Amino acid sequence: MTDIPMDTMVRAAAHPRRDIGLKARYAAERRFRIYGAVAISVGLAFLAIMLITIVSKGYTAFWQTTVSLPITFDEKVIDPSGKRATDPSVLIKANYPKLAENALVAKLGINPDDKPAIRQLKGFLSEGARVQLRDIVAADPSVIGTTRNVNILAAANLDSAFKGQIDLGVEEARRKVSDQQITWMNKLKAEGAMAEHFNTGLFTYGASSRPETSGMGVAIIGSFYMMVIVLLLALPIGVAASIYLEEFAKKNRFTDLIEVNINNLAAVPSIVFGLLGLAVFINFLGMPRSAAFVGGLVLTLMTLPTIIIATRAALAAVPPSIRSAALGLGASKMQMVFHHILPLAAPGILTGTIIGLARALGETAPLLLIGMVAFVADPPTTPFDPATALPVQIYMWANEAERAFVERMSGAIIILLVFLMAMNITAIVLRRRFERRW
Amino acid sequence: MNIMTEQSLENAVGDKVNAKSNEVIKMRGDKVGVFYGEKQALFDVDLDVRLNQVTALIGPSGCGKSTFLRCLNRMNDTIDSARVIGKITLDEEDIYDKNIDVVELRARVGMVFQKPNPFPKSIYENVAYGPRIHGLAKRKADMDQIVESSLKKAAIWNEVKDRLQEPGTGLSGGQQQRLCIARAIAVSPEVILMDEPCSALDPIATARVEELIDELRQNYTIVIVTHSMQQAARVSQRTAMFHLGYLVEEGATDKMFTTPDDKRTQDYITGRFG
Amino acid sequence: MNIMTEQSLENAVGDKVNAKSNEVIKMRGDKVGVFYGEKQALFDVDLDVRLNQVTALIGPSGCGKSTFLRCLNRMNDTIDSARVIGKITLDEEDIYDKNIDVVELRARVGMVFQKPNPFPKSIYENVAYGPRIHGLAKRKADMDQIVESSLKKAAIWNEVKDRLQEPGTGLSGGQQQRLCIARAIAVSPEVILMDEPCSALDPIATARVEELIDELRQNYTIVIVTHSMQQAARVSQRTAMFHLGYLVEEGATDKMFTTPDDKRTQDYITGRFG
Amino acid sequence: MSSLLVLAIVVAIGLVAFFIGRQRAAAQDNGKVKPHSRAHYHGWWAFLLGVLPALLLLAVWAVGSSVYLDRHIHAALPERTVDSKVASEALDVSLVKSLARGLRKLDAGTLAGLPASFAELQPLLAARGVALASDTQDYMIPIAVEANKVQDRLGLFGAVVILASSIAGAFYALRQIAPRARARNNVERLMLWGLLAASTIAILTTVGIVLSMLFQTITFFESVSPMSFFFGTVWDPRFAAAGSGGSQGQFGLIPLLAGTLYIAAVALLVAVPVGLMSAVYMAEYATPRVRSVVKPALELLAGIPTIVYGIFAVVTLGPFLRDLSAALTGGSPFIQGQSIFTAGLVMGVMLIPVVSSLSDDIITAVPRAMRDGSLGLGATRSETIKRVILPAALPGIVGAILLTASRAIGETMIVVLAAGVAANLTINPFEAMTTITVKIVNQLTGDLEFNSPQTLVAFALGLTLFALTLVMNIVALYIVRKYREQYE
Amino acid sequence: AARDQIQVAGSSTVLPYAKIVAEQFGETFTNFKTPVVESGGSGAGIKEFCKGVGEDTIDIANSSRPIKKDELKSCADAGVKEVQEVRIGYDGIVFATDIKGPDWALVPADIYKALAAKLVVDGKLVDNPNTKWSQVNPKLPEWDIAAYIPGEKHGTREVFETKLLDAGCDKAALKAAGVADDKEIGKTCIAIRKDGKAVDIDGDYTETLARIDSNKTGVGVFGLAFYENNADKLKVATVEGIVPSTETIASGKYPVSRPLFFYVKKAHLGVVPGLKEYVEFFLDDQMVGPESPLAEYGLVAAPDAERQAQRDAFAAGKAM
Ligand SMILES: Nc1ncnc2c1ncn2[C@@H]1O[C@H](COP(=O)(O)OP(=O)(O)OP(=O)(O)O)[C@@H](O)[C@H]1O
Ligand SMILES: Nc1ncnc2c1ncn2[C@@H]1O[C@H](COP(=O)(O)OP(=O)(O)OP(=O)(O)O)[C@@H](O)[C@H]1O
Ligand SMILES: [Mg+2]
Ligand SMILES: [Mg+2]
Repeated sequence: MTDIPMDTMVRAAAHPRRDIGLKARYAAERRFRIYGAVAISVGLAFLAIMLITIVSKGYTAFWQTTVSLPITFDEKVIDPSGKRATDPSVLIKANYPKLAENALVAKLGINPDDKPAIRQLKGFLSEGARVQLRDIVAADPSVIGTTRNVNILAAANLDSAFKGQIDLGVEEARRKVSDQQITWMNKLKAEGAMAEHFNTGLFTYGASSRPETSGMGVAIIGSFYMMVIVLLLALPIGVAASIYLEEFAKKNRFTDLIEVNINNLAAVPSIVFGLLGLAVFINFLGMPRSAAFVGGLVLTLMTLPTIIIATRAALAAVPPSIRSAALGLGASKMQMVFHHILPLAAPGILTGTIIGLARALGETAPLLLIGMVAFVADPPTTPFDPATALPVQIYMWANEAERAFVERMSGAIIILLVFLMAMNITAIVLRRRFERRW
Repeated sequence: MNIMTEQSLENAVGDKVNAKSNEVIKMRGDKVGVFYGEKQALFDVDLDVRLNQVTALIGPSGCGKSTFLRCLNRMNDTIDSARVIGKITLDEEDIYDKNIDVVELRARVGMVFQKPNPFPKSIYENVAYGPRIHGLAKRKADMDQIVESSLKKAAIWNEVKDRLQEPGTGLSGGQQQRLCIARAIAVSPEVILMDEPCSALDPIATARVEELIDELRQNYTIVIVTHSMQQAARVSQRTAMFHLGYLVEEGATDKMFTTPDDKRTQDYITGRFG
Repeated sequence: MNIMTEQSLENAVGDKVNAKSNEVIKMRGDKVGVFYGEKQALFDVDLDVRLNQVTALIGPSGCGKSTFLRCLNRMNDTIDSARVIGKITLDEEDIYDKNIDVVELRARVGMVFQKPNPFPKSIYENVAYGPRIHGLAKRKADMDQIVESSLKKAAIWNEVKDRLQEPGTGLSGGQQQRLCIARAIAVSPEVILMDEPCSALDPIATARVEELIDELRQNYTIVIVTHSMQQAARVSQRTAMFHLGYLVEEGATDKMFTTPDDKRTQDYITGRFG
Repeated sequence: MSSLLVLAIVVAIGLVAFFIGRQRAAAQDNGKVKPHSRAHYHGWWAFLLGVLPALLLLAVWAVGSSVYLDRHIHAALPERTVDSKVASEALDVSLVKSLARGLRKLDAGTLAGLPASFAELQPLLAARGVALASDTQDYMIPIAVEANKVQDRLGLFGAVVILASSIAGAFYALRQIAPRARARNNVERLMLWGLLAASTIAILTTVGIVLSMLFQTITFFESVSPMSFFFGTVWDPRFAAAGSGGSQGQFGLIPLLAGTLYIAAVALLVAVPVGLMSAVYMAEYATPRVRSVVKPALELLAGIPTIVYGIFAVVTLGPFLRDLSAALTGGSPFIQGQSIFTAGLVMGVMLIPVVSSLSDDIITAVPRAMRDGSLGLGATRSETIKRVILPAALPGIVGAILLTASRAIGETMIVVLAAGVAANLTINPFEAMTTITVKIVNQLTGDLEFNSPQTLVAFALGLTLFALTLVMNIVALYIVRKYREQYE
Repeated sequence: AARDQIQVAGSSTVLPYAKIVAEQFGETFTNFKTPVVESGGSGAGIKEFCKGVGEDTIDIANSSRPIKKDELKSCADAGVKEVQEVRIGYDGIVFATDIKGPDWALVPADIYKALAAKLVVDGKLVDNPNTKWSQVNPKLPEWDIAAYIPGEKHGTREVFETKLLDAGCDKAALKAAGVADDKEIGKTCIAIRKDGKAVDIDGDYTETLARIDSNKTGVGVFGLAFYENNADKLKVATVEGIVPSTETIASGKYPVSRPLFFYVKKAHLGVVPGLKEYVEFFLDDQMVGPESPLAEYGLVAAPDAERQAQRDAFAAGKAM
């Protein structure tokens, strides 16, 4: 085009520019964008603060101090009268802590007759040693009379001291660990007999009044059962209800009633769902107390409105042209919904489900009334056995007097958040697959 | 409006294409009226759609062409505010009868819309969807066959044959519309309703679609809404002219375009053509 | 492709309408190419848009007309995968320059889309939207004035004047498109890009819009994508023919339609017309 | 026969019917007549006819036979006299029933030689872990045995009837199969009923909630006048036996209501702008990558247990704000450690993702043509968002906000910790206040006497809150209807 | 399925003790499952307890207050006729401040003057004018009054009001100031100021501790057990010159304490596996004695004779 004769190419007469207030509008644009960025930053900053607070308090809960001791399964201690062949209860009732104590006495080189020192030793090892050693003997009675290296949990206070969480500046009488115990601890540490290990117990133990032997095993199973129940019930029911309301229902009083009802249920305080659960599921239908099944049902009812509201919004957002396209091909309304509308609405449904499940996963109040805020030591085998839930465990630990429980509580929160993140990641992956702009 | 006499008169005269005496009426509208809420958009339309012929609906924008077309396969049912009165028959059956299955009706009376509306699925799936729900293909190979032939008939096969798995929404406007035509053809309906099917198409594609319409006419019955008088003249055997919700005039296409009875038709077709 | 020589040759011959020597080039495309992701949809397009003239872009569906048009006011920026290469100028300024303000550009280069897309607002608000954001009306009366004149120019005033407060989405397809034209006119751009503005319009409305285009040409510069050769012939002074992403030929409309240089143009315009 | 076994058999019959039905329908499709429905719809219809009526019958039978059994036991019990050992007839019946249930745990041998006195029977049952009240009487034993027999008979008969109906249903469906039979419509009609049923669960829940609170509420209003409850400005319920002279408490709703609305409003003031702007930024400005990270990250905020927020408010934020305000005025703090402001702020943070995630989805769903239309007119992005996209997305966004408001009203733990439990009436956002939900939880879970007004007031509060939010939602529904904008 | 697990519900004050017993019970009697101990408050616990007899009702209700007459009646109406009361020991209620603060010595009158809603000043009943502890009693530090006291849902609050406020209240002065009848006086005595200086805590003691942590000049009310577990953070105040400890409380010298109970459904004894054993285990000196784990945790053991009486009463099957 360079060869256009210059004389025919007159410069374009500058069009009279209008003032369309660009400067101000751009300022507004920038401001708007900044608001957005600030909003996100605020959200993320709070997230960061919360996470940092939780993690910095809780990460130590994933480690647990143990003392490695050569335990001699002394027949004299376990079965002083030699009746174990005839009376199996002997092996159960035996004084196992004594075994651990003896080993520790030997290890530290304390004179067994030094009564005050022996008393100080009492609080050194966890009471859980009883069960631990009993299980070893019960599994294999032939260990009696032999010596074996066993990792015994340190008592909670020693665990805290070992992790440096106890202020040694406070006068001895007000501390939970004595100077003598600290000396022993340092000695064992120097010998390498006392060390921190990854705290698998936190994931497997049930509730306990001793911090070092308490874990979230029961809570994890309970929460898992409940989430499965909520997902299996709330998602299909919620989606079905949304489909009915959004795609099939005539707009009349009845559907208005349902709609208002659903929105209203979202505002009902969660504890009221607990009341409902108690009245309907336990008292009327006679389901068991403290059971994950009932918890799941209650949380389902609580989660439903959230899922329905989100799903309806997502369904309504699918453009009408897709509906006509499907109907015009001779798809029935049902086919239209299930083949086209639902897949297109999936991202929104997922979001609603995640938000609903996240709430369900974090709720304590409704579980209070159906007996799930409880001390449950034995892991449930079915959803009908007594169980607790993650937030319940957190709540209960938060109310414990012992300091070591605070650490565990933060650890439990971390685990809960990991659960949530796993859920979120699943949702992201699914959402990616479904999300489209049209 | 003396359409009835007009019609009978014109029927007596006979039709340019199907001059045979056994001209069959595939669909018939009898005093059809449509309300959108309070507002009446269509008034007392009496119109016959003849078997194996192409009927063109013309008229200025907003006159109710699309509305009438949507009555023919009851797509108006999906608009909450819409209410249809009068009677429409397909093969002498009242399609607004209680016993009529509207889904089956729509499978028999297919539709191509004014705005292309492909599903946000792959091109293949767009076409295969209809045959799948109607169980028209037993095996994958059958389905492939249906998809290919439909796309070919809609004159889009060459453009998309290498990207059948890409989304239908990624096509250009015209390609999308042709895809929608292919989709409608794939279920082999008896009647095909087309709402300005070529408005987004270029002339070559338009020509192909018009050929296709002509070809389909052998086996199917077609009702087409168009703004192009020439298109109406080219593809249709019968033309109906709407104005402000009324059927102004209906008759054999050549008669309509040469000696219309109604002043408004006259005015309209002698306007500046597109 | 010997477009360059073609063009200069044709320039020397002069233009049928604006044969005056001071023919001004309003917009110029220089080796414009567009990629959608990996795929190149437009190749090396050199095309001038002349002041106060109507330039028509024709070509088969999917050839890149809309794509090119969208380059002219940088609407392609809004498609994540789209990438533009080459240079486009408006009044000699590179519109892809860093210093160019895309908002101002779009206010100066308005657009009407292929599918009518009224906002889900009242008819009045649809038209008032542009003037309002650009602060073109100080008082309510001014705004009323702008709305009314824009709707009148778009030949839809009579149909909607009693229902200005009803939603624009409740209109028929054709009415919606005219509403969109009115909306674009309302901000009085210097260049108006129209992507098949009449594809949803009936002949009478089309004629009115064509008149409008002709009228607007006095003050504005217009680029129009159309499938109708006749429309191109009627309204445009210059025509550009695209094929498979390439600019095949560009020149004065009458020459293009009588003695095209390129075999493909020849084939295309002698196809069966719409 | 146990219900579970019957259920399994019924489902098995249904499955068989499904396969036969599908097979038959496919075989009938000879290409001559266009079949109305595809083969698998016929299969499903057969399945549904085989299973659903039978299930319904099963439920009816279960209820019916237990009612019959009750009557039977009633009739068998001896006439009640003044000195009947058991307090009420209903208790009598339930004792027999638990006894009967207990007897089922015994093996046949023991049952044959059943002791005639409860004293002898109890150890046998206890050995099986059956809990029985000590009031169980000797005369109940034969009645319980008889009841078990009746139950067995009823069960057997019921099973036969149910299975017969299942088979009949399946047969009926299979007989119906014909090319023009409308199996799809039938199946879809049932599906529609299913969908309808799902949506009525919301109503059932509401009914359940109201019923589970209504009676206690009525009892409460028997001892406290509704006037002083609804219009009282002092909340001071006291406890039943405290103080000298057992003073009656005051149950004024107003301070709680004010606190509820106040805290929710503050929370919304935080959550809605931040959430909405985040959503806008994610949907319109952020790159897909950023969005895909930020969105789930924000959603994590919704998942942190509320107690953690509460602790955060108590330990970190509350003191921080107090000290900050002290530093600002250079002396006494004007923000209390526990305040509406703190609670609202923390709750707002928790609710950000509820607004942002839902709104983001809704904004993303606004068709591209809307954006193009606005941008093509020379609107800036923010103008497009503010004037076109947000209005188009409004109904959904209002829904999201409503959900947020709902959660703000229903939240307990954060309020307890961050705003306290003191039922003040103030307009100063930096003072402590409390909410209805907090009081519901506290009155329910305290050491208070369970049938005193102090505990029962929780139910009245719950019902009041329920009614309150109901009104709020009706108003919201009306507003949304009015301003709804439909695109396309 | 028949229930093979003991179910306990009720007071959150008794919960920690019940937990310890339940856990050790489970460890000692391996043939029984560890009991499930719910928290949820005495009221809720007794309510569940009184629902009726049978395997779908709980066996034991923990309570930090004696069961009320009305409640017993409801129980009986629902068929729970025989209820055995067990008193497990005492809970001390102490005042504590941050460890770094000065020593505190309180008398009930100080507390009354600092926290009452209205005081008699110069013969007139006025809103409590005191803002600093030193105004109440010059021996107390010059701290702003900020007391974290148990909320009304707690049984502790009742003890707090009767044993401290009511005891510290100058009734004669009130009468002189024109408060007419005794009822009114009683009410005025226990009315607590609502200007934010006295903060109700409805949560547990952890929350109170957190408040003291964030406000170092605050005074909190704790259970003795909780204080002892946090002795490195808290400094306890003497009341009437007595330092609270298990000894002083058991001997009755320290004035502010309350008994803790649980209630057993007699109909379930011998039926729910392990129930009888559990109660016996609980009452054993190994559990509730002065050297027991419960005492170590903070329970104030009852005197020897009382413990023996409880055991005897239970063994005799004495119902209320
Ligand atoms: N869903 C609807 N609700 C209310 N009015 C409607 C609706 N659809 C169409 N109308 C009105 O009914 C009349 C006829 O519309 P219709 O779409 O049938 O016109 P048309 O002849 O197809 O026009 P075009 O050629 O522009 O598509 C118009 O006035 C239109 O505004
Ligand atoms: N967003 C997009 N992403 C990927 N490919 C696209 C996109 N938009 C258009 N294309 C492709 O670019 C090519 C040119 O498309 P364009 O829309 O410019 O065609 P057109 O000439 O306007 O056609 P029509 O007349 O049918 O509207 C086509 O092959 C089309 O499939
Ligand atoms: Mg139309
Ligand atoms: Mg295009």
